[in-house]
Amino acid sequence: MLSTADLKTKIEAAIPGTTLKLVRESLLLENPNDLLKVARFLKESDLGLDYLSSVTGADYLTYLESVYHFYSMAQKSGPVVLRVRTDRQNPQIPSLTALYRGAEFQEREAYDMYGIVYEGHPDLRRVFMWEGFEGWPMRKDYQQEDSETLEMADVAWLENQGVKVPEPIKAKAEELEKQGKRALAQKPGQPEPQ
Amino acid sequence: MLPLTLLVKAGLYLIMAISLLAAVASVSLPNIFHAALALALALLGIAGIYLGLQAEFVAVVQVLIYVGAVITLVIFAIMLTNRMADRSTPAKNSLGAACLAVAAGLFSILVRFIRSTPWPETTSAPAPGTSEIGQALMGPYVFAFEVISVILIAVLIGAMVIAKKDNPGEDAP
Amino acid sequence: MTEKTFSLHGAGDMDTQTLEINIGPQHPSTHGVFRMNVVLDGETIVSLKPVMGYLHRNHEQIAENMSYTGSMPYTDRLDYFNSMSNNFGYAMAVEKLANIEVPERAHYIRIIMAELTRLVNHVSVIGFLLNDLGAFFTPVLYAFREREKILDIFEEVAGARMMCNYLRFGGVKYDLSPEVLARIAGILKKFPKFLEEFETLLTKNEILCMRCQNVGVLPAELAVSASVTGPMLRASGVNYDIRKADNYSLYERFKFRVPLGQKGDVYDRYYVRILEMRESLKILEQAVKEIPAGDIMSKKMVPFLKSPRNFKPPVGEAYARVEAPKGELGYYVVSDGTAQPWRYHVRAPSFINLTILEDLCIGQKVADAIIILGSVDIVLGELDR
Amino acid sequence: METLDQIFVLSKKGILDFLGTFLPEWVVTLACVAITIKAIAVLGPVTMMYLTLMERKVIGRMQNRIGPNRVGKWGLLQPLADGVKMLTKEDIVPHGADAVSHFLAPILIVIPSLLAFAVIPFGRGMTPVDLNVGVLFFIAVSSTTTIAIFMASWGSRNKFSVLGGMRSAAQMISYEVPMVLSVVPVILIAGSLSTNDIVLAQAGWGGLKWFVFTPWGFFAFIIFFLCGVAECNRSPFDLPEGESEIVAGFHTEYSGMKFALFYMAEFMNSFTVSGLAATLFLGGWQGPFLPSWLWFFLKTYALIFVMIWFRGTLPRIRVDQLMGLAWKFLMPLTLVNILAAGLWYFTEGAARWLITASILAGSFWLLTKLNRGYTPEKRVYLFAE
Amino acid sequence: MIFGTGILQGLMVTLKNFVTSYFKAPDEGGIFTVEYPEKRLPEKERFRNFPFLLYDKNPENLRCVACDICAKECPPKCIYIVREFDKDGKPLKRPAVFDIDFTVCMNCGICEEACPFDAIYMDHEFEIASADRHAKLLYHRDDLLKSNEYFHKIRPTDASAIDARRREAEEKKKAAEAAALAAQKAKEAAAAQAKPPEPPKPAAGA
Repeated sequence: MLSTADLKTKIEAAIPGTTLKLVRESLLLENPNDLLKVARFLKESDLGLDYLSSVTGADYLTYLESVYHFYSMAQKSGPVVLRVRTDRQNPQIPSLTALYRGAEFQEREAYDMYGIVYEGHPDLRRVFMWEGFEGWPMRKDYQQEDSETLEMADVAWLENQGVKVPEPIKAKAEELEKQGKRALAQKPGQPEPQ
Repeated sequence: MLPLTLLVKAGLYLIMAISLLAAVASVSLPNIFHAALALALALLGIAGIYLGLQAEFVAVVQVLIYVGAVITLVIFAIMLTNRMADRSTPAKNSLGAACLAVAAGLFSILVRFIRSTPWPETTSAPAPGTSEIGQALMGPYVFAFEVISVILIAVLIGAMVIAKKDNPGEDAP
Repeated sequence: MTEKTFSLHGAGDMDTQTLEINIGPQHPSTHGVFRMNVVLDGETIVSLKPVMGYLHRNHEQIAENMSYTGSMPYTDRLDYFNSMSNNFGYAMAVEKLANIEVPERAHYIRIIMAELTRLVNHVSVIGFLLNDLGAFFTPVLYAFREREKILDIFEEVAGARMMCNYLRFGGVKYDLSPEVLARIAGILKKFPKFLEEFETLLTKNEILCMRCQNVGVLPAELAVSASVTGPMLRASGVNYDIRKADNYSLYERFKFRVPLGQKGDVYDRYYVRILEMRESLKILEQAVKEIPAGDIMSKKMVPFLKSPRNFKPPVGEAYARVEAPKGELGYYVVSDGTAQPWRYHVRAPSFINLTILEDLCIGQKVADAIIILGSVDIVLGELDR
Repeated sequence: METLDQIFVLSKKGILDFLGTFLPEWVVTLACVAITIKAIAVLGPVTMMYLTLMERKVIGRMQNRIGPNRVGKWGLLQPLADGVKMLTKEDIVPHGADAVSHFLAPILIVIPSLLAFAVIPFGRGMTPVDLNVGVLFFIAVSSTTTIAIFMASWGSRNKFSVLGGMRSAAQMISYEVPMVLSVVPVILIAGSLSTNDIVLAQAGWGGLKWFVFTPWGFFAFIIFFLCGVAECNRSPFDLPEGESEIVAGFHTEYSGMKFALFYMAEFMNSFTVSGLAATLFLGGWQGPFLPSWLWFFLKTYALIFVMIWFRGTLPRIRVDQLMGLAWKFLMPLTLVNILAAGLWYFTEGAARWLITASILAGSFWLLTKLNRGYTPEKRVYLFAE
Repeated sequence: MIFGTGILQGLMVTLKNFVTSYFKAPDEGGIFTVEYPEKRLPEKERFRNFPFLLYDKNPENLRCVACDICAKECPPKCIYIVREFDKDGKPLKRPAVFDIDFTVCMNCGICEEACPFDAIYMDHEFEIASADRHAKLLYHRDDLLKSNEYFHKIRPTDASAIDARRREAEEKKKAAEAAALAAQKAKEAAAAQAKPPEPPKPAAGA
């Protein structure tokens, strides 16, 4: 099996204009837009990496990352790890579903958990969370909603369902509303978020 | 034995009344599914009348053919095109008076025929059993029997041709 | 379908309405809370959209706030049918991350436990597939009779029947006593007889063949491109078994073969699982015979048994994968040097094998969709994570 | 022996004579009818209750478990417990349900199965109503259940039950035709439609000259029994209430006593169909030593055991295969069978056996060849190293 | 192969099982189910259900020293410990409050592994169902306490191995103390000879 270094040179030779960086025996693709070209090369070249084992999203505080593990079923050869980075504000990565059908659900999961938008994905929807869910649960800065204290929206919803909300809870909801804060659950061991 | 025959006659009249009512209901009920069920009840009533006249074979065949097959296919049709059964179709239409007149006219003609034909008073021989009917079908009426079977085959094939979907590839059940 | 109307002088095509039904979360044969939004035309399926997430516990978020050993019991609850192979995968990932050496006896014990779970899983899957087909619980109970014997072994060795939590980084928690090994050998002697009976009951059964053959055919290229793995892939004729491809742990020491189907329909998936059980029996016999003596835990890791919180693997990432009974079960662990992993991701075979469920079911009948789902063999704990 | 054989007939005559002493004549005839009706009204539900127990016990034993044994000595009071449970269960009517047909359906499904009891000869001289169109009456009555199933599935306004209703209608119609045609040879040879005459026609060889021992009788028995199983929606053909596919088919929305009525109808149907099959082919109450009614019950319960046995073993058939089996396999086979019975009637001695057996075997072989789609394919499995 | 034979073979299998279920042993096709409340399967020694606290002889001297390691190690965080303080506020080596919430605990056995003082072990008692989900299943210190004899009864080999290890540690500690005492005396004797008039140093802390 080629070592990652000469694999890097091989890819750069085959596809001019792509710059790869070695990150702990995996290849970081500088510019996400030519991911499709690299992936097509990996699949059709003599490397024969026809099997995309897993697509994983990850959050490294300053950027979001999508990690791909390629294998070859024909030659039974080991993992080739490809990483692509995007910023946190509007993360955009081209989707590999056109090349590898297996990536479809895994990209939807990465979108659902990290908010990485995969352009060209047939139907990019949330796969685990329900449609009305806002926020990206697996991001490091995700603050979970406290289920005990009700907010004004919940009180309103309960009222039109015909439920009589007791006074103290409604008072707390209004007070929260005035301060403009969300009812957030404290992570164990972390101080009260300001 | 008088009360027994009285009981049977009363039962017979009851069955006739029920089937009459069911027939009227099957015409006037808004929900088409209920109308089909009322029709089934009416036909069952007719089978009851046959039984009253000791014609068991004809009664059983009536139940088998009409209630077992015809009504089932009527309901099948209703189920398949279920848009019809959902909306209760309006039973009333504007031709109420005209229909009543035509019906009254037909009824009077019928009554005149019933009264004028010489009905035999008591039927001496018991109603024909299955074997007599069998002999008759295979004997004198064998020609009619064969013609009917040919017509049935034609109807069967016609139905299949219409119902067959456009994709001849899939072997429809 | 082209809407060519067949008009017999104006009779027009007999257009029946398509019926949209939810084979929903509460349904007798969806193997857990899983919904399929199916559009039917008569009995044939026009479109099928799987809906998941009813059992989503965010296992990966929990693992990120937990010590490495702390999330070992949680891996039991991923694919609750074979907790031993889940532990196996996770232990291998962290051992690769912190490059820990595992003694030989521990490798043998792990392989014995993994192959026993494969037997348990394949037997139950076939039982449930027959249950979806309508055989009223008899195959399931025959399968459970054998499963009970193996679960008793797990209870004796690990302390719990299904939630074993038995493996630790660097080896296993308890040792296999000679009686347990003898009992395992006893089971291995009786299992083939049970498989015979199971096969005479099922394999040549005309109704099973009618229902399962040429239903839900998965072509090989679609299987590879949809990264399908496990018995489902091998039933389509692709020769890819991670025990042979990666030769992880000590699998290259055991002589066993990989059964391959040809058509890749529900019948092939059923029969490949039976053949795989036979191969697992071979591995188990060899392993139980040749298991070496020696300690069961690498010296380096013994202190961390006592205090899991101060086990801090070096910075880096590792991806290890195991041939779980349902397919390739991979663990991607990124460590930032602290006692809690920075990123922990499980590559769940049930989740990815479902990508092509719609392709398999379109054009088939409702009853086929249920058995295709049964033959794909999903477990919701692993699918939703 | 004679009195034991005629014990029920004599006891009935005793009651009538006793009543005759002080009641007018016409009341006595009414009482005679009332006694028979009471006998059936008791026999029907009691057989149903103890058939449920028999089914759970037999299937339990087939699955190596004991079956209900907590209520009463060997679970004998279990049916009572089920009955009480059914009565006390809340009877939920779905919101949009069509009240009339939802309410009427269970009643209309029980009536035909009770009517069918009238024609079955329980013993010598113990046929409740000796119609000379007995068999035809049975078939006519059992065909009316289709309407009740339609009402049930249409009334409960639930997609699954509509599917179930459609399936059951298609199944009933296509299995009634082979059922009727498979009875024709028996009538042809016995020369009468009345069930009692048919049983008398099998009286030779000391009560063992049953129709099933003739080639056409054997084929007709198999076809009649299969169609009977299909008529009562039992095991290999239980598509209308395929639990694993469409939840519970047409009785999804029923609970409490209404569901119990559906359950009762199914079990009484299976009793009457087995009873009629025993009458037509296994010589009804004909038998060497035991009293006649005991013979009848032994044969009927043997056939019911076979039905339960089917339920314990066989998976379910798909809808289109169900239709295919009826129209492409059973239907032509019955026609050939009628031909064979005719030949049997006009030939004598060895020629009779030879001709009929060869025609039937040949047609069976030819039909299996024609229905290539339903016969299992040979499958080859490769083993990769 | 005639069309129906596959089905017939299958039927024969179930019939065989139906017949053998009457007289065969549980292993070869007889009844393999056990009628639970009356008859029970033998309990495996390593079977682990909810944890319990161990005490020697009387419930007063329990082994737990409220070091809170198990509470930190417990994955689902279902253990809550509060240390006991005596009258004048000095912390004692005893838990005043030791709650385990059995509805949260998943009996994974990590607390048993992590406990350095052999104070908490997994129990075999599993018939603890109760109607009240909240209060009843929150076990406090006294409900959790079980004697060492009970521990020997349910897990003989583990219990005896642990006791042996504790006795050894006991002797080693005593020997070490004895040695330390001897060393202490020897040092004082030596010091006394070197500078007889110097007053003896205050004794080192216990």
